[in-house]
Amino acid sequence: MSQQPASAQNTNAAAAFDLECRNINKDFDGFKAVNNVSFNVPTGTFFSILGPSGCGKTTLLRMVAGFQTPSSGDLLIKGKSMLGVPPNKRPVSMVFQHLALFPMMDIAANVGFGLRQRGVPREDIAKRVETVLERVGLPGVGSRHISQLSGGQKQRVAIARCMVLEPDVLLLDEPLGALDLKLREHMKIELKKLQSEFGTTFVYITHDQSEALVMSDQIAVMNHGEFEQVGAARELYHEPKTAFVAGFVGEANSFTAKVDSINGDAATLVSDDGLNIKGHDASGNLQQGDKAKVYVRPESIRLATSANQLDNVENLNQGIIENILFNGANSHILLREEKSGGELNVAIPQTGQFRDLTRGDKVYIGWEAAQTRCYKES
Amino acid sequence: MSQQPASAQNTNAAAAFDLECRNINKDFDGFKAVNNVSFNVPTGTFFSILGPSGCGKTTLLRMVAGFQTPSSGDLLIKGKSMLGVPPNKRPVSMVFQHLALFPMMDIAANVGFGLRQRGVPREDIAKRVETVLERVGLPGVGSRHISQLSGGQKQRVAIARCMVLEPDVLLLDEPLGALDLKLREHMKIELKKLQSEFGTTFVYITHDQSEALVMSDQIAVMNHGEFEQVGAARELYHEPKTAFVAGFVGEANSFTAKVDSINGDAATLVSDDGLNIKGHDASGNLQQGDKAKVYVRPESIRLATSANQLDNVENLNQGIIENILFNGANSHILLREEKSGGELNVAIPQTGQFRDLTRGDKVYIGWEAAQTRCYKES
Amino acid sequence: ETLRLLTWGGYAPENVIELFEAETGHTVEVTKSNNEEMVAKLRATNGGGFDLAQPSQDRIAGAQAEFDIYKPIDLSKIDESLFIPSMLEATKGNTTYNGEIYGVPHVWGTSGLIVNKAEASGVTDYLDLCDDSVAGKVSYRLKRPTLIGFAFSMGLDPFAAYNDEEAYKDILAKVEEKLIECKPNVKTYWGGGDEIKNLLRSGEVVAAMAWDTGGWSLNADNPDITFVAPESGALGWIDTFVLPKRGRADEAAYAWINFVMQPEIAAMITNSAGNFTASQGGDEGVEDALKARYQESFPPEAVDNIKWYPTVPANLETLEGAVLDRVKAAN
Amino acid sequence: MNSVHSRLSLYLLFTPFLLWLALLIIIPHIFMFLVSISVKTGVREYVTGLGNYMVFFTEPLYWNTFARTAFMSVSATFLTLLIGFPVAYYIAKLTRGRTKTTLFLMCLIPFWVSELVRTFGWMILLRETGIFSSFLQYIGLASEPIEFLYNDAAIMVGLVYTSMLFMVVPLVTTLDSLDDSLIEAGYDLGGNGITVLREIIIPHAMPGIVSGCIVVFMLSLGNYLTPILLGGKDSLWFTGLIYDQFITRFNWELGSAFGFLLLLLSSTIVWAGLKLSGQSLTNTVGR
Amino acid sequence: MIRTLPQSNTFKWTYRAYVTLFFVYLALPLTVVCLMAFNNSVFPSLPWEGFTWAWFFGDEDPFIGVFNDRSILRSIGTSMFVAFWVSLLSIAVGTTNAFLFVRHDFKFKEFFYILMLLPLIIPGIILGISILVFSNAVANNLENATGMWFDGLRPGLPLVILGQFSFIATFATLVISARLEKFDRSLEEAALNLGATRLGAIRQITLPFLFPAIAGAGVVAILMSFENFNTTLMLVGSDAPLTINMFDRLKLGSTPVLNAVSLLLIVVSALLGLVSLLFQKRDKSS
Ligand SMILES: Nc1ncnc2c1ncn2[C@@H]1O[C@H](COP(=O)(O)OP(=O)(O)OP(=O)(O)O)[C@@H](O)[C@H]1O
Ligand SMILES: Nc1ncnc2c1ncn2[C@@H]1O[C@H](COP(=O)(O)OP(=O)(O)OP(=O)(O)O)[C@@H](O)[C@H]1O
Ligand SMILES: [Mg+2]
Ligand SMILES: [Mg+2]
Repeated sequence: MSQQPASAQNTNAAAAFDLECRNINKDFDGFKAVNNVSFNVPTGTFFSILGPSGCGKTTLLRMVAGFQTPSSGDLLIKGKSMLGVPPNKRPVSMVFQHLALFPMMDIAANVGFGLRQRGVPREDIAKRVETVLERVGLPGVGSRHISQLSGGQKQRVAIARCMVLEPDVLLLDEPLGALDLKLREHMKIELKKLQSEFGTTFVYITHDQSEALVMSDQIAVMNHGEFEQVGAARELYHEPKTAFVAGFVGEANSFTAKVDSINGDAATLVSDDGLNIKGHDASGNLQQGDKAKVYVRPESIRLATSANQLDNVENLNQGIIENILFNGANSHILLREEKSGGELNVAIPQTGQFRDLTRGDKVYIGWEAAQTRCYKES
Repeated sequence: MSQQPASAQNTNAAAAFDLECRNINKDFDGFKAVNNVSFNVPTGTFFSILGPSGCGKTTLLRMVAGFQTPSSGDLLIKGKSMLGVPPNKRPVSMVFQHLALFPMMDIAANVGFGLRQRGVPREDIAKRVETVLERVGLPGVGSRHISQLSGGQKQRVAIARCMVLEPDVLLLDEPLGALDLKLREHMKIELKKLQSEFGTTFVYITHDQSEALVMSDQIAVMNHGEFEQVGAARELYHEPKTAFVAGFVGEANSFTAKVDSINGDAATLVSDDGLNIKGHDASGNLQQGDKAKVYVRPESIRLATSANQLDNVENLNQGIIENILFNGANSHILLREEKSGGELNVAIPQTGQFRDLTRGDKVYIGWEAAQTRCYKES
Repeated sequence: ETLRLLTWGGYAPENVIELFEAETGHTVEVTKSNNEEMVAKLRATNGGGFDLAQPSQDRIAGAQAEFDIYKPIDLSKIDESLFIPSMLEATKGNTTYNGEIYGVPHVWGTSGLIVNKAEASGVTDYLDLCDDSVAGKVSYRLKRPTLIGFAFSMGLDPFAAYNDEEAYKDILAKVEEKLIECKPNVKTYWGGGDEIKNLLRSGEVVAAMAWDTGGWSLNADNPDITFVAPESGALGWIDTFVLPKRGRADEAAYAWINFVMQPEIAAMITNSAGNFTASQGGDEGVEDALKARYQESFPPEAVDNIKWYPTVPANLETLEGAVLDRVKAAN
Repeated sequence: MNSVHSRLSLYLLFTPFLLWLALLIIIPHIFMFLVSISVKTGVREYVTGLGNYMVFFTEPLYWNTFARTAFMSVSATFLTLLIGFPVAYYIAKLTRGRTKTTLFLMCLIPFWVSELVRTFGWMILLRETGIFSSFLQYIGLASEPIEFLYNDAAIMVGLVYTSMLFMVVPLVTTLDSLDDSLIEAGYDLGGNGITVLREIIIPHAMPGIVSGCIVVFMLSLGNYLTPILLGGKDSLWFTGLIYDQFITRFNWELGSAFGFLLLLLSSTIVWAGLKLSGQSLTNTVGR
Repeated sequence: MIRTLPQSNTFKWTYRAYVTLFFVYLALPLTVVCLMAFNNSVFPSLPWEGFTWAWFFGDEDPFIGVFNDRSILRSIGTSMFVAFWVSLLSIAVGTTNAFLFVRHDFKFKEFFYILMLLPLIIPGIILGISILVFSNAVANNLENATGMWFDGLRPGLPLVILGQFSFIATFATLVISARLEKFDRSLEEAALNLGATRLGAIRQITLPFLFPAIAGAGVVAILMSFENFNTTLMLVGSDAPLTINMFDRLKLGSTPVLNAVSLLLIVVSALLGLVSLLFQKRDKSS
């Protein structure tokens, strides 16, 4: 109760952002877990931080929650610096990776925990708990025990437990990590819906790109403690700014290649296997003779049974089908490119056109230079 | 060593099948965990059993391995009945869900365990262990400890431990279940490759349809202890025989509807929401007035900004985009059908044609009756 | 043979054992204990587990009647000439049950007072322990000798009342009252020899009812402290040799008895245990210092005044136990 | 095949269990009960009856000792919990790695020597001329020797000391199993030290607390040396009475009756404790 | 309240001071006992009379050191003998009990499990006297019936061993079951599947897995046996284990040789404890 009015005042004064991080650093005995990270999260948006295991996501989030102190930098919530504010006084709530529901209490007590701490009267608590449980789609479960809920229901209780406090920012640390596949798919959509319903700012961390892509308004891709790129899902997927983002977000065939010639953005390269590649200089600083990383998405490669079907593409090659990975709408072909002997992963179009290709068939493959993104290798 | 010659003789005599199950049943105190299951696995194939949790997959596999006794039915390996043969005398090996590598032994001792039980001389064991480790791509790791291997490497050691015994059939019980997402994708392909290299018959169980679809020559879909359909991946995906298979294998929009009229295979139905649907009677026994389950795959639904783009489709409707689930090549739209108010999941074509649709847009959607599979509801 | 000896501390010193083993070829295993425990152990083992035990002479006939744990002594195997005749005869008399003799004497000694002369020279009898001048600085055991000692000190004669239960109860009632009255004076009821020696040596206790040997060993350390025979008479006990009913090494047991009663050996034991033995001439080889202390504590008239324990009737200890319990519980 | 095998191995495994349980636990206690209801009427003469129990109920001394032992044991248990809990918490939650192992080890070391030695050490420390008293005089806090020994406080010190391990170890184990994120969640939702302790930590540690309390209580109740050696002239302990009956009074019958009563007492208090805390024997001491 | 939460400095330091005080409390009596082992006085208490090794190596009356004190050495031997058998019996029965309760389902299992736990809530002295009373009755009856002697049923080492075993077996069962509980049964099935026999699988897979717990239980049993007093006191015959011997000595007045023994005990049992801890470590890492 106490911090609500204070932060509300600040909202009017300064902040269009619910959360601002300014040059945050975190050293662990000389190891830089978070390196000079700055970002702003606009009010009411779903902001994801995506990165591989160990890149510093949890550390960053725990600094926001107050469980760790930044080595340097500032951290503002609704325009108010949080440095020195203990975790139980910050207007943020957190959904933990394993949810951290209290097994010694029933569900109503779990959800009401925060309100009790604020000294809200008993009847009010009961009312507000029931309301929030209804909003997450679990009316009437209050008297049940945690162990009587399914994984997805627990998830929603954990969110309800935070949302009942009406936090300015909700932090979520890989909350779907422990769920099984089908449930995960389902909860992705569910979470997104809950967020738009509550209108609360979500900061979500994950190492699963599909989670981030599906749910987020904004995604920050993190690697080795630094933000590589911040943007909307499509931006990251279609216009990755760095080699890391191109490789990490979405599937991609990758080559290492040498720049043969460069003309504005258009680059001609030769891969290590000897494949000629025409590509687009995405890093903007390629020079002749540079080593480069080249990425082509499986769905950017088009299949054809004759060369003339692929007239307008800059890269045209032939390959032999080695393996068909049938997976319904998401089927792929693994083929071996003839000239270089490299393996390529090609998406089979959903149209059903190439349904009867079989192993050993020879096909033409082609992709456009514009969809061939080249990055200078550091 | 001892059983090898015996089973070899039988091979010549009778069996084109490595494993035959004939009317296998398993009761647990009146609960039918496996119900009259029969199937044959041809030599050298990759056979998967796919089904939801609790459907009886593990029970079935454990009967094959000899850890459980069928209540009735027969079970033959290479044409020889296995009833009454204890697990340590059966020519099958099993890869367990959590691999069950022996933590008190190093890798060579793990892989050599079975050979030691057979009394193979020490030097022979060492040789054969090294050979099989090379075949699974892990030469020279023999002296390492289990904990020094990555998840994928452990997987391969578990397979090597079985393969060194040259079993007639290798049983695998969700061996990828414990791995993380990216590694799982990778191991799917790896496992398939290993199988074709060894040429051994694999019987693989999983609840993850994409694993089954990608790897198997034949898939049996299991539900409530029974086999619903056995067939190749494409068959199951494109021509599911039962409502359960249609819903379980691959994504699908489903409706419950009532049959309005029926003409041969062509059915006209009205969904509970009031949507008119033209479909294909997949169960072959629909009659007017029947309740039916109707399935349409997201990628079968075509999008259009004007009605005339969808001329030739039997089902034409309009909807408002509620949510765009961007996931690279595998993006979907959630939309609300105008007339019925039902929610539909539509795949966005990889072509990039509909890339700039946004929430709230109104679109036309259509799908063919042939891709609208209707099943009588029991 | 192995001789399993159940005895008191000091009665089987290492050097004696070594001599014995060298001479006879038997080996000796010593278990140190006290009267009650000896009887309790033998009762629990039904007279087994040990080959020779050394309870006091008053603990033999009664225990034999109740538990049947000893076997009669074959006097022909014992060299009676090694014993002081009067003690031998007295012991024989006291340890006779159903016409059989069960014990021969070994070590004798007394209970009396140990007093720190510098601090509590006024303490000359048990009752003086209850004097205000030594309040909080006295100690005694909560065991039967204390009851007996206080009774004598109060002018009563408990031994005379041994076989008259009513009279004995009467005496006990008076003693109980006195002990309860005296309780505030007591620092603690001591239980072990170590404890009382530490208490006296550190000066935490200045007067105590205890064994004579304790006083003498403290005297060696601090001349102020010594054993005093109380005016009403020290309580005299004789520790004996008895054969447990199911002892297995009788041969070695008799050999041990005859061996340790030799005067030279007896003197070694006296030097070790601090107490004199029933060995004829055994006091000759005793250290002079010890003799001196003995003589200081026991002027001739005090020797005559020693009250020797008669045999304890079977049922008596239950009565005494109840009194002791009540004293302990009183506040 | 499975069932035959498992039947056979069940019998094979059950035999040693049953032998152990019957011959060393159950039947001896039945015999003890039988002895306790035989009343001595004369030399080597006994009749069956409840006389021994009557003695207990009519003699206030026995009663008082019984009650006092129970009360002191319960107090010692609470005291041990009170002192041990913060330490266990410190070890479980505020240290890690080598420090944790070291501290944990240090908790164990005192218990690797016999109780006798520990008690002996306390006597050297507490006596009037002992180390505490000398030290207090040395630093001028006391003008004359102070007796710390021979009172109930000394008994408490000794009992708590003797039992500490059995409280700290189960507490450390259960507290270790408390996920840090639960405490963090408690704070994150606005809790403070006290509420988190009350609502999260203690409920979680309950099995460990109860387990520790049961063991400590049993150890205190069944202790013999500590109360005898450290306690003063008024100190009575029920095990001491049993010991007396067996060793100095040769009265096995009354001793057995006392033993049986002590067993009854311990079972009752343990049972009451379990009921009050809502735990079961199996999930506490049975881990 | 945990490392990751900010704490005020006062709180942090008060807490540390408390914990330090606690460990001082733990260490004090033992330190004192150990120091007195070097006191050049026949009394194990103050005043300090100077340093000596006599209580370890002395051979001159009254300064007889541990290593020249026959009865102490003998009772150490007795204690080791007892501890050996107790731990052997305990881990044997503990292991079978663990298999019984973890692997099998039978009628009244819950009830039997509680019976198995009973020794934990029976005071040691009562275990001692009940076994004493029982064996005494059996021996009396047998002797009356046969006229032979049954010394094994009278107080003595066999009874001491059985008495200690009666409750240490419960501890061993708990320690070993805890580990067996964690055992993944599919490891055994894997062994069967690879051709091992049932017993072969248990011998090659399960027992090696249990080994750390079995060894740990053995060490705990040895320590408990060594230090047990209450039960032993009631059952001991002529061969006294160390604690009983020390108790007898203390009653009769002792020299600092007892402190010296204690010091040795502390060192040895600390080493044993460390060994068992190492086992646990290894078990965690695997
Ligand atoms: N308290 C700490 N002390 C030292 N190093 C730490 C600490 N906490 C984290 N690290 C290190 O900081 C790095 C980042 O850790 P962090 O937990 O933030 O990663 P993450 O991105 O959340 O990974 P994951 O996806 O596996 O959860 C890691 O290399 C980790 O080893
Ligand atoms: N030993 C048993 N006794 C009684 N019921 C059993 C036993 N084993 C399995 N069942 C029941 O049989 C059914 C099938 O179990 P099974 O383990 O074969 O399922 P599954 O398909 O492998 O599931 P999952 O994917 O979760 O592993 C379940 O309902 C289960 O509860
Ligand atoms: Mg993390
Ligand atoms: Mg399964």
